[in-house]
Amino acid sequence: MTFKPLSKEEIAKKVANDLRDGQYVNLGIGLPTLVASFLPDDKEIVLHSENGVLGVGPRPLPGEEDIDLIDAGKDFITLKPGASIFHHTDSFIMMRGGHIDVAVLGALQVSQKGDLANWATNDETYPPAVGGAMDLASGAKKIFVIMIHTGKDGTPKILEECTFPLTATEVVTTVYTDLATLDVKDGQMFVREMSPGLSKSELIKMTGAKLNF
Amino acid sequence: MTFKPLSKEEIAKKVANDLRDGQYVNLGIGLPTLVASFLPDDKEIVLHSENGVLGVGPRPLPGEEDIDLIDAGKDFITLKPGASIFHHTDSFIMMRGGHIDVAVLGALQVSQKGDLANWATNDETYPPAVGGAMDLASGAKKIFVIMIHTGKDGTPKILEECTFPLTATEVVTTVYTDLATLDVKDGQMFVREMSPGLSKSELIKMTGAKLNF
Amino acid sequence: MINKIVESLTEAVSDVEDGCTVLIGGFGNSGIPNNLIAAVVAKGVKDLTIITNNAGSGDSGVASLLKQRIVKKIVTSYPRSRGSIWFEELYKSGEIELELLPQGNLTEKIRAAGAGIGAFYTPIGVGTLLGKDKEQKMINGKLHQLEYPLFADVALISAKTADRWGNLVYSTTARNFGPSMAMAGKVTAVEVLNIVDLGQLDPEVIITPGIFVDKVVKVKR
Amino acid sequence: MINKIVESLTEAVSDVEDGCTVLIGGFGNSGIPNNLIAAVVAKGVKDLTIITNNAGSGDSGVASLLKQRIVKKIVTSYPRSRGSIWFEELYKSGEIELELLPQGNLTEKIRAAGAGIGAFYTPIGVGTLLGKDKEQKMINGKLHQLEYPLFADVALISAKTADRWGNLVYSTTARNFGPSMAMAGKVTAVEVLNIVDLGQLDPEVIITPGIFVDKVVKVKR
Repeated sequence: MTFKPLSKEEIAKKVANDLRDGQYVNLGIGLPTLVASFLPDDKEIVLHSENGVLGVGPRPLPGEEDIDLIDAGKDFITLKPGASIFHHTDSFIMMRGGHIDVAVLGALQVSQKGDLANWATNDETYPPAVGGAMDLASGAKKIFVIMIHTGKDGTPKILEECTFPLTATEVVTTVYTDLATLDVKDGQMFVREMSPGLSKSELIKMTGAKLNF
Repeated sequence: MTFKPLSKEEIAKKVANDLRDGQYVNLGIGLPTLVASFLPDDKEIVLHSENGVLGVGPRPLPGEEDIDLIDAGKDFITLKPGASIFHHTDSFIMMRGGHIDVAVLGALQVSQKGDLANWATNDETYPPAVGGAMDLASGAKKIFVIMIHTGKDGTPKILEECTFPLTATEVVTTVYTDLATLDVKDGQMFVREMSPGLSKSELIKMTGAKLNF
Repeated sequence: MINKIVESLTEAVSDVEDGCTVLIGGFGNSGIPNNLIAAVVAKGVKDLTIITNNAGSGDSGVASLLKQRIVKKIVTSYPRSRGSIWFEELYKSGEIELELLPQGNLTEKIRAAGAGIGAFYTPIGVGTLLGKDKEQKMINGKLHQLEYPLFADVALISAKTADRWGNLVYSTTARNFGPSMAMAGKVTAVEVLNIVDLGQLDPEVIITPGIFVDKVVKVKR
Repeated sequence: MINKIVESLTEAVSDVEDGCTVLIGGFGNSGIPNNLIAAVVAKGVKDLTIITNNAGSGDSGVASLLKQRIVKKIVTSYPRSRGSIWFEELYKSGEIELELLPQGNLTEKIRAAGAGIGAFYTPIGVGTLLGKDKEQKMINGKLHQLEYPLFADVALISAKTADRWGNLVYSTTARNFGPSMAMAGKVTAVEVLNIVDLGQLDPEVIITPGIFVDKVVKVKR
């Protein structure tokens, strides 16, 4: 292996660069939140948080938190000039009604036709929890997935068919991983970019889905 | 005929007296608007207007109108202390969700089982218009109808079955007319009160519905 | 940079084309986007379907579209106000199609289009002429009828104040259909009396967040 | 005279009885009606069904109801936050029934109860475990599932400021489920930090009109 996987920050930066000026974007919990740090200064991108905010700003300085003002990850936030506050049902309308341009989501698995599994495994020890995952995945105009390409033991997470419970079917637009950027079009997966030094055969080996180069 | 029919104002006063302290009340267009003038000072009754107001106050003085601030009858209004403004969908939730205690409505016809016809006749020369009539009639907890007991030519308007298109079925609680106050209970009509000097047989003659005394 | 402010009414209504479905805000004379409507008339499109609560009165506002005979269908609840002479004339001559809806169904169907609701059951209209031929379902012992969303190509509304992100506040009851229509239009254009700098509108007081707004044009009352 | 202000938390929760269904506002730690919840615990009711977005963390808030084992069922979207230990314990031991809903379906179903909607079709959940056994309908080429309203005997929420008519304004994102839950509860009780004279709240800035509120109690943060 002579290739170098991207760091999480490098993946996040790649996603941030693919966002366009003026877009309304929801960043899911976990890896996707990293994207906020790399939003280009020359673009005005409005971040939505499903608990009821458009125009999420940076984290507050210690001691300057508003105890009521949090994001969907339950972390303290600030508001940008132009921000607005609304109630939960109105906030979910933005997702469910197709008003959010891009949702950046983490994933446990993605299938080659764009099915997303990101809310539950088949481990039933812990109670299930879904939050806004399905509303975002089904509702946003584009779904960008940001994930590490395989499990820690090398198990492929990009598959022909997901084995974990689905969040939504045929919704993923693009998958950004440490190894590649993959576009889903018409039920097939296309490799847009690979990490420097990575060969096609290596990528295929680490991917359970059929890839088109 | 030795009886004296109530004036419109007297009917309106009777309705006003039957409203209870703290009730949320919608006054329909036409005769019902008269009720506003007779609301007792010792009760706080909150008037709803379906275009988006709770806490409708008296008409503004000439020259003091806010050009945007109107009621459902498109007349200028003022706001009482405690009033609130909301958008149309939220306003109709108050009716449709059963939050309005009483709607006072005019009627073309009422049936003995409480069907209401107040939005259209069978005359098809003019285009039909319904407005919020059905939402109010079906949605409010109680429907008080205020009307003149018969047509100008003596035609009964309180009937076994309405002949005009219905607004809603089995919704009327009480009918207040110039001749009587009639309660609808379990699909039957009961005479609560008659105008002074009016005999049962006279009332029956002017009513198309079966009356219970 | 986000700047939804456009310089002309012509630009604001550029998405209104022949055959379009157009939501038009306002109730009575309150909150009618008169300037945007005038720009549509000036543009000279035809065969519009309009979704709006009233049919206007006299020659102005919604009535001006009817007078121009550029509306093939109106979806409305109360087209018979004092002075709705143009609607009456077109209706009697059979030149306009009317879809009449209970006002609450009208506004809830508009919201549904913006909210991603596929359809909803309501008891309002059941057992009346406005419930004819609608799919029904018994829910909790009460008959309900199925109502579908009212989608539109363009929404034209008016508001009091906007910023360049398209955040809106309204003026008292002129708010009426604005917030729901803004959500439901594929493109939403707003005429406003004031434009303020970003950050001047209190986030908690904004009624329509800019995400629902595409074009803002400043007009005089 | 209308005066929805009650003097004690005990009075505010007097409608919560054995077997009741209770809506509880809040998202994470923002907007949780902690004082009302404590009053429910103190009252000593049992067999509650609670409808609320999270299962709380630690021993306080929603978690305190679980710790007391007075909840037989929870309708929720995200019961697995950091420190949701009491829910985990009850879930594993089979002592609590869980109805899991996508968060948007949860809040829309609460709204539907307040809005008189009999049921609605949504594409959210179709093709997933949370769409199992739901009635389906193809609308515009897309499968939708039918969702029914979530009615409740009592709604417990928190707000920033109220007047004696029960008009409410909230504090930033603590608004969350408050407005929809207030509409859906047969009785709605609200804990607030401030009470102001009637007329002090700007009519255009009131978020929850008093018609949806039954009891207001003043608490300290």
